[in-house]
Amino acid sequence: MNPATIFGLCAAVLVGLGLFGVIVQPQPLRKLLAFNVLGGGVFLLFGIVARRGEAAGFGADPVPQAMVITGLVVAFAATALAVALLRRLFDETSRATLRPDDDGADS
Amino acid sequence: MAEFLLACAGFILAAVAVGLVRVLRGPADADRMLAAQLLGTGGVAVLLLVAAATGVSAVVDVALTLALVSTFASAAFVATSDGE
Amino acid sequence: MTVAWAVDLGLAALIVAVAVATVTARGTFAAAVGFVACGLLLALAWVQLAAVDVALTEAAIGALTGMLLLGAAAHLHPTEAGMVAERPGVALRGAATLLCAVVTGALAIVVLSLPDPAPSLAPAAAAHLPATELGNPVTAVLMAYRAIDTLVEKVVVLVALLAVWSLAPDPRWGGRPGASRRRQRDDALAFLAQLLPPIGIVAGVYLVWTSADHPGGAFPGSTLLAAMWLLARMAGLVDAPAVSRRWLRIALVAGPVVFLAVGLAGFAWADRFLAYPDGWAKPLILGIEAAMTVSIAVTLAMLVEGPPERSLSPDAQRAAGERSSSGLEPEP
Amino acid sequence: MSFVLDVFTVVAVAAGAFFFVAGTVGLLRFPDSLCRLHALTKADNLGLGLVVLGLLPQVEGALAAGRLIAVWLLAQLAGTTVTQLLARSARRSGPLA
Repeated sequence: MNPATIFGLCAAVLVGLGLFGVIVQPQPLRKLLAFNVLGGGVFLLFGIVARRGEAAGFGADPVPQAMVITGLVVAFAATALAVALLRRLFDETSRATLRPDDDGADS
Repeated sequence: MAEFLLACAGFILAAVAVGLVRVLRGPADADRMLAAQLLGTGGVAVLLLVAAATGVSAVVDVALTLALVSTFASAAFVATSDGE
Repeated sequence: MTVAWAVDLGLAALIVAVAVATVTARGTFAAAVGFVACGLLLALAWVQLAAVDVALTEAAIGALTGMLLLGAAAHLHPTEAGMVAERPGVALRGAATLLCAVVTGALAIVVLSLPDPAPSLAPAAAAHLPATELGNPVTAVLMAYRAIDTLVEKVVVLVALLAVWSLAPDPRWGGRPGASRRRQRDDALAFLAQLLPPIGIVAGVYLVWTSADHPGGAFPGSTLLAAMWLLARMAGLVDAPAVSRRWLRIALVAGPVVFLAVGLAGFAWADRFLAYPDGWAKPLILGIEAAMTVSIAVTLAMLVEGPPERSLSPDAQRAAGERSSSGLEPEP
Repeated sequence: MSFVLDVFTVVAVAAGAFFFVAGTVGLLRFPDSLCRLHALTKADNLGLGLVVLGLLPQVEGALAAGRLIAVWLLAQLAGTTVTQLLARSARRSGPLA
């Protein structure tokens, strides 16, 4: 097994773990954390594609690398927006749940 | 020599990783931050060793970046817990 | 070779272990710290995958993401106790486990059956490198071959900031984001915030400058700049600018505007959008990178700060009013 | 001469690795937060310091050596300050935890 395969399997597990957290964790912030783990796995998959494309004296294919760099920044922006939404929800209702507001009495 | 440096990098990584148990065990939030801080310092050491072992000097820049920002999580933690 | 193999295997196992802890940890704060650790380990993995540019970006962006998530975990802590009741039942958890196992398995099969020899664009990237006068192929992809991606991404990040700002309640619009912080005397944080930024700013500019020929880049460089400002902000040495400030708006759009202008000029001098004239590629790319660095740094810092939370002070409101009469500010 | 330098590197880097282990053991075994902070500083100062010291003969040129020392000084500065901050936070929340 070469490094690309090792980290590729690691990336597959990260995607599965992240997906599991997004489904199972009830708190939106935990879903967000899990989603970022999922994203890390996807980026790592790009990374092994880049590493396998080692050629022309470069240690890795530059095109997937550039895509990951772009993706990292966009992922950060999306996370910042999600956090802002969540904080606003909490400030407004003193709760942070995605459940439909059927029992509005406690808020 | 490269083999030895790389082995040391792996050893240090393993050592500081064991400390991450504190992230789960706590008990105080400061303890969790301590474990992350130790991993940050260990990461800097690992990167410097990898840079020397592989001869890719740009990896030192990653270590420099990490050293600059490794304090961030802790500083943010202290600043938010001060504010609330 | 075997040592490198063992290090890679150990690092991959460690990343998985920390990710498991992040997803399953009982407390949100522990999960957030776990995520910070995970990001750091991923930066090490990028180094092992010979992607130093990505490692730099991951290390720098990871610090900001960590700040954001740790802050949110502390802020939302009061809601945590009530959420335990919302944990899904055994059936759903079992089904989720099954689904995720299938996804992981499928991806693992894909990883193990990737074509050999792998397709690569590296030779094509290398072939045209002399035309861009750059030495770093990743910068060439970001700024020349796929410049349109970078331009669109810049706009996406700006749109995200607009979305964050639009979450402000009406009376707060135009005000300063985040809570006000007062500087404490003899504060260790203030000490750090005075000592670290000069070094961090030099390092950030260095990363942008060196990216022409060596691993670096406008993204990690500007992230470092944003991080240094946020440190001074946390220590209470500076305050966040009101979002209605004209200089702030100009700094935010400078990067995309310069990028777009150079791109449109491509029609005039090379017949195509985002084409650079012969012999001018490098100075133009460095110019775009300089403007982008400013814009990204300001955008990232303001994204961490969040929506405006403090109304304008009376005299600042008056100043904003004068600006709105000049046509920049829409009246509420 | 290069053999002597290599031996120096091996000894210093191994000693540095030892202090990282010491830091982890302290972090896991010490009874309260303030003691654990004490363990952390050993890894920060001595562990990283010895690793950098050991790597100095392996790099070429004063500039590269200067970069290594700069990284160590930065980590020192940041680590020390953060330890101070965390100590204050730990002391405030200590009796409750």
